[in-house]
Amino acid sequence: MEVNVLAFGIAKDIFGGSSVSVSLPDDANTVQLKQALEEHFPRLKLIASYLVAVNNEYADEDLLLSTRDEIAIIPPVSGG
Amino acid sequence: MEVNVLAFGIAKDIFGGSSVSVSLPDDANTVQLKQALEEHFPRLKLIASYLVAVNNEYADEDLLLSTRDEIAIIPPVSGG
Amino acid sequence: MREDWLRYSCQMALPGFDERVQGLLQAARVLIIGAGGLGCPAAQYLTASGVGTIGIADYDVVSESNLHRQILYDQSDIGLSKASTACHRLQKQNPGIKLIAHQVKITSLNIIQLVNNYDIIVDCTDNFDARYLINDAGVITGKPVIYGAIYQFEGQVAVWNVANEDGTWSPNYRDVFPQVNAAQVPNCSVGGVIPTLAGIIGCIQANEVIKIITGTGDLLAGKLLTFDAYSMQSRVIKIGLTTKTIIKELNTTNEALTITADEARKGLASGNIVLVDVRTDQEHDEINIGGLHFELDEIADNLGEFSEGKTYVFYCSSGKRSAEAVKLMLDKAPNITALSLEGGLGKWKPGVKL
Amino acid sequence: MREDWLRYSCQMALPGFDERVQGLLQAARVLIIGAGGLGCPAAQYLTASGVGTIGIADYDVVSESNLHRQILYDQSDIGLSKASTACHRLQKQNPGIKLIAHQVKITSLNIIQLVNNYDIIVDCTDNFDARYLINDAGVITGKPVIYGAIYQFEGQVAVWNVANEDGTWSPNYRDVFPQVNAAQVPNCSVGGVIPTLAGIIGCIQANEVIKIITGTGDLLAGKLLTFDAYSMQSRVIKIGLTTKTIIKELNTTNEALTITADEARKGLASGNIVLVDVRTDQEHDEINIGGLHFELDEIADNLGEFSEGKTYVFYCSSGKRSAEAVKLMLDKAPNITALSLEGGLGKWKPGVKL
Repeated sequence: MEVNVLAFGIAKDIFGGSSVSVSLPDDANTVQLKQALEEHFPRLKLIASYLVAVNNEYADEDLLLSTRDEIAIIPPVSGG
Repeated sequence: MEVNVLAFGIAKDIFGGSSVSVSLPDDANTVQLKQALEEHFPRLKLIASYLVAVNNEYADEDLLLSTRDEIAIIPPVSGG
Repeated sequence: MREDWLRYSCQMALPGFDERVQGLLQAARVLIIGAGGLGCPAAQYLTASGVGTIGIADYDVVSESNLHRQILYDQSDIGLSKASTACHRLQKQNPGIKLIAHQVKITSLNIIQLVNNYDIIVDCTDNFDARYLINDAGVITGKPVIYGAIYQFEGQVAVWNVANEDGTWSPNYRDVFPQVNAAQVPNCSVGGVIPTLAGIIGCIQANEVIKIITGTGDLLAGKLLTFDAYSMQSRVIKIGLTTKTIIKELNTTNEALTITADEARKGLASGNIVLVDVRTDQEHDEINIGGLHFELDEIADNLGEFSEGKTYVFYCSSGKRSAEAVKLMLDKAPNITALSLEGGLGKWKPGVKL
Repeated sequence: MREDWLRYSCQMALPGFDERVQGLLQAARVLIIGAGGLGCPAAQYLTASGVGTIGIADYDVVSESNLHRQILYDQSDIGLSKASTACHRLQKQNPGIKLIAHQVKITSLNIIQLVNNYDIIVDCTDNFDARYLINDAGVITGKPVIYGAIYQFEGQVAVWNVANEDGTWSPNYRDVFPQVNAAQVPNCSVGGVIPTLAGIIGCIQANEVIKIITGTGDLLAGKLLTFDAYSMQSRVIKIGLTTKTIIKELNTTNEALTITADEARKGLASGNIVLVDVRTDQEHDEINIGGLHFELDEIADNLGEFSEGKTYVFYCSSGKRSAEAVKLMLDKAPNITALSLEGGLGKWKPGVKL
């Protein structure tokens, strides 16, 4: 399946845009999404941690994803 | 049909809460909603104008409503 | 980089914010009307960001009850002009821009001339008469109006009257609220306001000003933002692409006749004047200087209580609600002599009992 | 009403905001850590609203490039302590509260003692080390932390570590971001920030502080607010009800060794020092004081360029990125002598060429 992933903060620079489309096996979970993203965008892994939100909720690692989900990648922000 | 109407600003005081349920004929439009609300809550009519938003869009008078719509009543605000 | 622009280096580091864009800010002329809860933070951030010419229009003076949200004023500024105090203070923050204080009450007679000197108008006022006047002046002169309004925990922001590429104009205030019965919508002195909301909404207004000038981001044109500081939910309502209103001339400003505290006190002493409190029951219980008492929205039902031949001096805490009451009397009972106590109880010296 | 509370009348008119509630604000003790882009507006509104005791912790001094968003400081304040300048200014706004300047850099050695004097901590800092330190200190001492962070057009706000009714605690920073590689996330001096966003996010932090103290509204506990000043979209992400982390002790603060501009200049004259610019290529093109140049995130790939026996002085515009670089060298190449230029180029007197 194809899922659409919204990018926040530095993830916009890493993805090169405010969203990106990712191909995943049907019934993929959050860990598989992260692996696929980090494979395409190695800089994402270098950040060390980022929040995956599915339908405006924190996504646990084993949450199953569907094409209708609104998925957002929210990296940490340091400025003040 | 029953529609749920969210209240903003002074409409919260007028409705006595942050939302109110309204009975309407099936396929009622925005004008009929306003009439039903103003009949229950005469103070609403006294404001003279207020915004009806359906699914986060300005609702024209003849827009047909459904029970799944998110309906909001947004009165004018003067403070600064 | 120009050496005097070192102060802007952290915003010029933004994608697309180069020297040319900072030059657009430097060349821009922005008029802020109302230097209160919204105008203070809006002016503060437009000053900091380097908008080259900022006008601040306000005829009022600083009063103590302003200080919980009008953060440009110190305790020692009470009684001083808001417009000139704000400009004086902001000039120290950024000596590289031009600040102009307009210590006038905007009316249908002066607003066009005032607005003609600026590119963008920021509506930071606190009453419907001013909001319609500013909106209509913006439409007539073809300038965008950045609208902000607050009540209790809720705020609204919109950008009215932006020129579309096809020659049409984006919606304005009258597209959303064609008219308002001001007596039915309480203001902040009645219902209160949380000070941080004034900061949030004023900063959002300044943000839209910077976006218009620099051509950055998605404007709130054709949209209305509502923000709730209680639930932290915000939403953007789409209004439409073009205005459906036709505004060709200003409505003539209808001024409530006023009386100063000194004059009112003399009139009371000679028995010619009846005071009328239009504040809430709770406010009346706390401070009661005598006379009649009807809450603003009860006056229309009690017109029979007023007699010809007497002079009624309506009062509230600041003079705003009493001005509404006098306009209402003018409309519903034109034979009754009705005046509004200028500055409200704030000007009625405390400790002097009747 | 207490006569000295007239200034709060417009917030005490809010539903539920009576004298008792204003008394809660008066009794509250709030520590704001970081008096920069977020700390200035947060402190300004907490002062105005009447929080009785406000501590402001910042070891830094005002520099010119702060002025586009740090709205408490005037041009003439450049070089003065932020904490004491902010307190001095805010005391004039509200003489009825207590303001305490803490002109210290928070470390694992001093933060617990500092935090113990306050009820609520507001995280207005600008680097990850400080954010983790504050978070952990909040968890260890059982105090809520109001977190805010900004970059370019996007901001985040959350309320960490609130006690739930059942004895558990709401999530904290480490539940959302267990660890961060700081070198991979640019800060505002690299990527820029729009000043109005600092105002919006700082005011939202102050708003959450007032809500906690007064028991009003829905807190951002167990939630993360994201706000985009470019699109004006905001969303509230639900994190969960309780923390899953266990934090028992602070990580020891790992300080980068620094060198002053004067010492570095002497060392350069005697040939003992090699300068290393860690700013972006664009910044390097604009101002180049000589030496090597690797952007912060390129250093790890270029460790072979550094030799034992030399002293490398890393520099950037403010000293923040160069401190990250020195920590990275300590970690990856502990045999190389690496120092960070204190205060960055801002302290390197302009006009003095090498």
